[in-house]
Amino acid sequence: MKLKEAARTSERFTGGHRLCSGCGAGPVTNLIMRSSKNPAVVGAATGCLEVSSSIYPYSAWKDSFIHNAFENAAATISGVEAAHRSLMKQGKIEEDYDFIAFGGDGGTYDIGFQSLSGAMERGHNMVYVCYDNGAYMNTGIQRSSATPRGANTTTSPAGKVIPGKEEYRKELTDIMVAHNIPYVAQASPFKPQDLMRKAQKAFEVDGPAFLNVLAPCPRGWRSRAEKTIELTKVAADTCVWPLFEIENGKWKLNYNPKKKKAVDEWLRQQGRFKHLFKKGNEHIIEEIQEHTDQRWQIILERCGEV
Amino acid sequence: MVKAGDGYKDIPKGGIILDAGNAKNYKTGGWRTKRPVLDKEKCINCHLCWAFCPDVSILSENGVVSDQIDYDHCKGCGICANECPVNAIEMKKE
Amino acid sequence: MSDLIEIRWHGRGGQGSKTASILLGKVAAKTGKNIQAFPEYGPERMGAPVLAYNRISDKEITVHCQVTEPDIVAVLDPTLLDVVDVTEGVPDNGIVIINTEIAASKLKDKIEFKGELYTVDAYGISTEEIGAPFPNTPMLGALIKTTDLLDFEGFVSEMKNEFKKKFAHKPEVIEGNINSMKRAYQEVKS
Amino acid sequence: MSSKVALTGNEAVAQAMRQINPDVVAAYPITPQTAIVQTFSQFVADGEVDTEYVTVESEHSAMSATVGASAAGARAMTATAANGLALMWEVLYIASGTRLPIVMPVVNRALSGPINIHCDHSDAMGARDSSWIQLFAENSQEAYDNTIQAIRISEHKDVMLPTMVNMDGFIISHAVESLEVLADNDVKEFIGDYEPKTHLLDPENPIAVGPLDLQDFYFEHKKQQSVAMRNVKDIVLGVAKEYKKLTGREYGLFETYRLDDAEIATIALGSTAGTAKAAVDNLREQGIKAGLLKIRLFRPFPAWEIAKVLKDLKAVAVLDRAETFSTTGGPLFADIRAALYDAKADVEAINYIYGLGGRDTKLEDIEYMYHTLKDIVETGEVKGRVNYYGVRE
Repeated sequence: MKLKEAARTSERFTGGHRLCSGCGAGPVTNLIMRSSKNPAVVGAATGCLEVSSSIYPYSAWKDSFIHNAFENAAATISGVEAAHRSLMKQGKIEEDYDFIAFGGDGGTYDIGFQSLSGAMERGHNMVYVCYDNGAYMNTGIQRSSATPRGANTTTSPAGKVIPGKEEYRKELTDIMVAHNIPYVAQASPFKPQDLMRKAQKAFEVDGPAFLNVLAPCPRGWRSRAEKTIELTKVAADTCVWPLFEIENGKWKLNYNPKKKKAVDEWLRQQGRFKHLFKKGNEHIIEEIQEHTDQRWQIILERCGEV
Repeated sequence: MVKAGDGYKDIPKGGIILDAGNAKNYKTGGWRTKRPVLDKEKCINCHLCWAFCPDVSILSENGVVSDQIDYDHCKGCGICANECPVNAIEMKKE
Repeated sequence: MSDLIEIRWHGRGGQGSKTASILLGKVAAKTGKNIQAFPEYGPERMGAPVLAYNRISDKEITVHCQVTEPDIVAVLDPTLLDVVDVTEGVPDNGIVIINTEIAASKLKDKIEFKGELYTVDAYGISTEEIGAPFPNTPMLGALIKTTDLLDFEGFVSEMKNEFKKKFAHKPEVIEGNINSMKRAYQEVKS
Repeated sequence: MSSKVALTGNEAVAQAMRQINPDVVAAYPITPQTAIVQTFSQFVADGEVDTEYVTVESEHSAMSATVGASAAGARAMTATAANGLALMWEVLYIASGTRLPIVMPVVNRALSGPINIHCDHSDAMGARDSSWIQLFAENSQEAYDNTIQAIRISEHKDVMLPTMVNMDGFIISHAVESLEVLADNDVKEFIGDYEPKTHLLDPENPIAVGPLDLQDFYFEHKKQQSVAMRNVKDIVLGVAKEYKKLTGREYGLFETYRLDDAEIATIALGSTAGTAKAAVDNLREQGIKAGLLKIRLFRPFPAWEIAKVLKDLKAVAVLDRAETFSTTGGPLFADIRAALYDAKADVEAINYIYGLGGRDTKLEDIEYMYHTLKDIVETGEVKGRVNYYGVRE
């Protein structure tokens, strides 16, 4: 679908939410919600998006919305979806619905991981969207298991002896693929049509779907607000955040940079990696490059691109 | 609509919000220090600004990007200007 | 006997002492009695000595503590006699029924019990009737005979109903269980 | 038409759930509650209910999914015990704060450290301030009856709060007892249809549930909850009255047993109250004016009504099957003493912490407590205010 056609879809997530200026979660949410063709019930894990979009007595959601707690967005939407199935079966309601849960990386990779895994295994007809900004941004930039190696966060600070986060991020998308659910995709807002197509696909499949979407946080990344979308393109061009999808177990690459860029370019534009460019830390950037190359190679192989 | 200062007997129970989407009534335009201004002459109607706007403030009517930006909600992040492939949007000081 | 009858079942994990207490309770309830049937729960697994209890009364039963002075004791496995004190707390006018081939008269000294002692070869009966040594249903037959708790004909017909539910997927064992009960009813001796 | 059956407490509650026919059950197994959800899942498998049964991966998710289902307009239930209830703790507050009329049987069991699977009330007591209504049952009959009545209580428009239906682990949950169960249709008619005013699945009226509620409105929402809790007593009595018409069985906020002319009494929750009744009978035969107060509605606590029936006694012993570790006694003791203070009642009150981790409490144990009360009345001397009964030195 061309964007000007996409713009004819109805607005489901309104302005007047209180996400930071330049927050990547804004366009991600807006585009995904516009991809739903049914009325929806949206669930959200505690986090930036939830806090900013539903400050009493205001809701930025034109659909029904439920926030329960931090770690249980998937379980909560499981319950809503089960209620819908039961009430439909009994003829008490008639309307088809889409069921969506949004969680940040903290609410998805970490504290909400068990609830997410359970919901996916049980096969609820729901779409789980992780807007991955790589740390606990809502509480003030603490490291999560999605935080990339080297990042300076308030709980993995760059200090005199430890140069920021020492571990590589968890590959949650792969773990979700291992749940053998019908659709899993990794997406990014710099490709809005790809993101919307993936969201539509996720809504259409019968059963659970999982979308992992990169959502820059200018505050946590120490990047400029206007660079939010540009950075997600750099992430794809450096292969730090590749775009791919897995439909019924079959891997497919969605973006192959014409000229693969060095991770340097990704790291340099974000204050959270600033310390890596200090003398003596060169090896960390080299190792990140090596790790990124290996990961990219694996994805290419899985997608049948080599 | 719940109003500031309402008592416990006046508001819906349990914190339920009955007016879905009423955040539209909450103005975040005051957060802005620079405002995007769209030059219709230059605009190629690619809709990238529309897609990327975090505040749903670039409006499209009948498939055409409007130069009437929703300044009630635009926070002035500058993504639209940064991403415009033909530099049709300029960030101007408030 | 007093109005409230308390029973203690001794068995080994897996032998069906809990089932015996529940079946007895359910059938007694059908006759209008107030009942309780409950096992003693612990971490025990297959083979370990276990206990189960019944209370049966014409009046409402409100007590919810364990049974410590049972009027009747049923022992589902003869080897338990060497391991546990099966007569503990049983009053002198109490009844003890043991699954064993040995005659009651020969056991009386061994377990030092002044009340009524009965034995029945529940393993032998069930092996012949069901094809395996399940002592619990024959012991129920023996218990009804020796205690006069319930009318036997009514008991058998209610047991048939319970078995129909319990063995809905294995109806072939119902007949054998009923026969075991009837034989034990005949063969239990003092 | 009701019928007399012999069931375990868990089976009785599972039968009540079958008759309630909830739209959604989301539950997780835990001893000694497991038999409820496994019996119920067989009803689902056999098509005897319309329920969607969500086999969640934890109790936290059980309560979370139940909250989601209830907010979606479904009649939603779950069941748990002990550590499972503790794991739900966070979401308990969300369920009540969101005003969702969830009904949850809780099979009372000791909380861990060290692990113990047997009965005490430490699980339920940990949730006593969560704005859940808490009913306690003496036996299977009451557990069954309370489960059905809880639906009506929770869903009442002046209440809209969740209810825990408590019964003692193993002692009631695993014991077969005689009880009367209602005909399916009578239960269906008694509980009626659940018709929430607002829910997530109304396409004409979408809503937002569980927003960020800050300094300007959170307090008002808590006041609403407090008002609803105050309404509970009347609703409990009203529902009980209707239930009596249907069953002949009488329920109140509590039950008094031979209390009218009593001089001394024990106050208890759950199955121990049954054993205490037998103790009272024995003592009365000895000419001792003993009585019993059995609490059915523990939360909200009917303090005024309780003080009214206790105020003319000479001494009472409060039996707590849970510790607060406050060093001032168990949870029930604190509530009873506060009630007596407000009523300016001149009644000596002592506390027995008993039966923790399933320690058996016999008839003679309770009789001992009455004798201690008798001594207090005779000598005017209280030797121990808070006592651990039956613990080895």
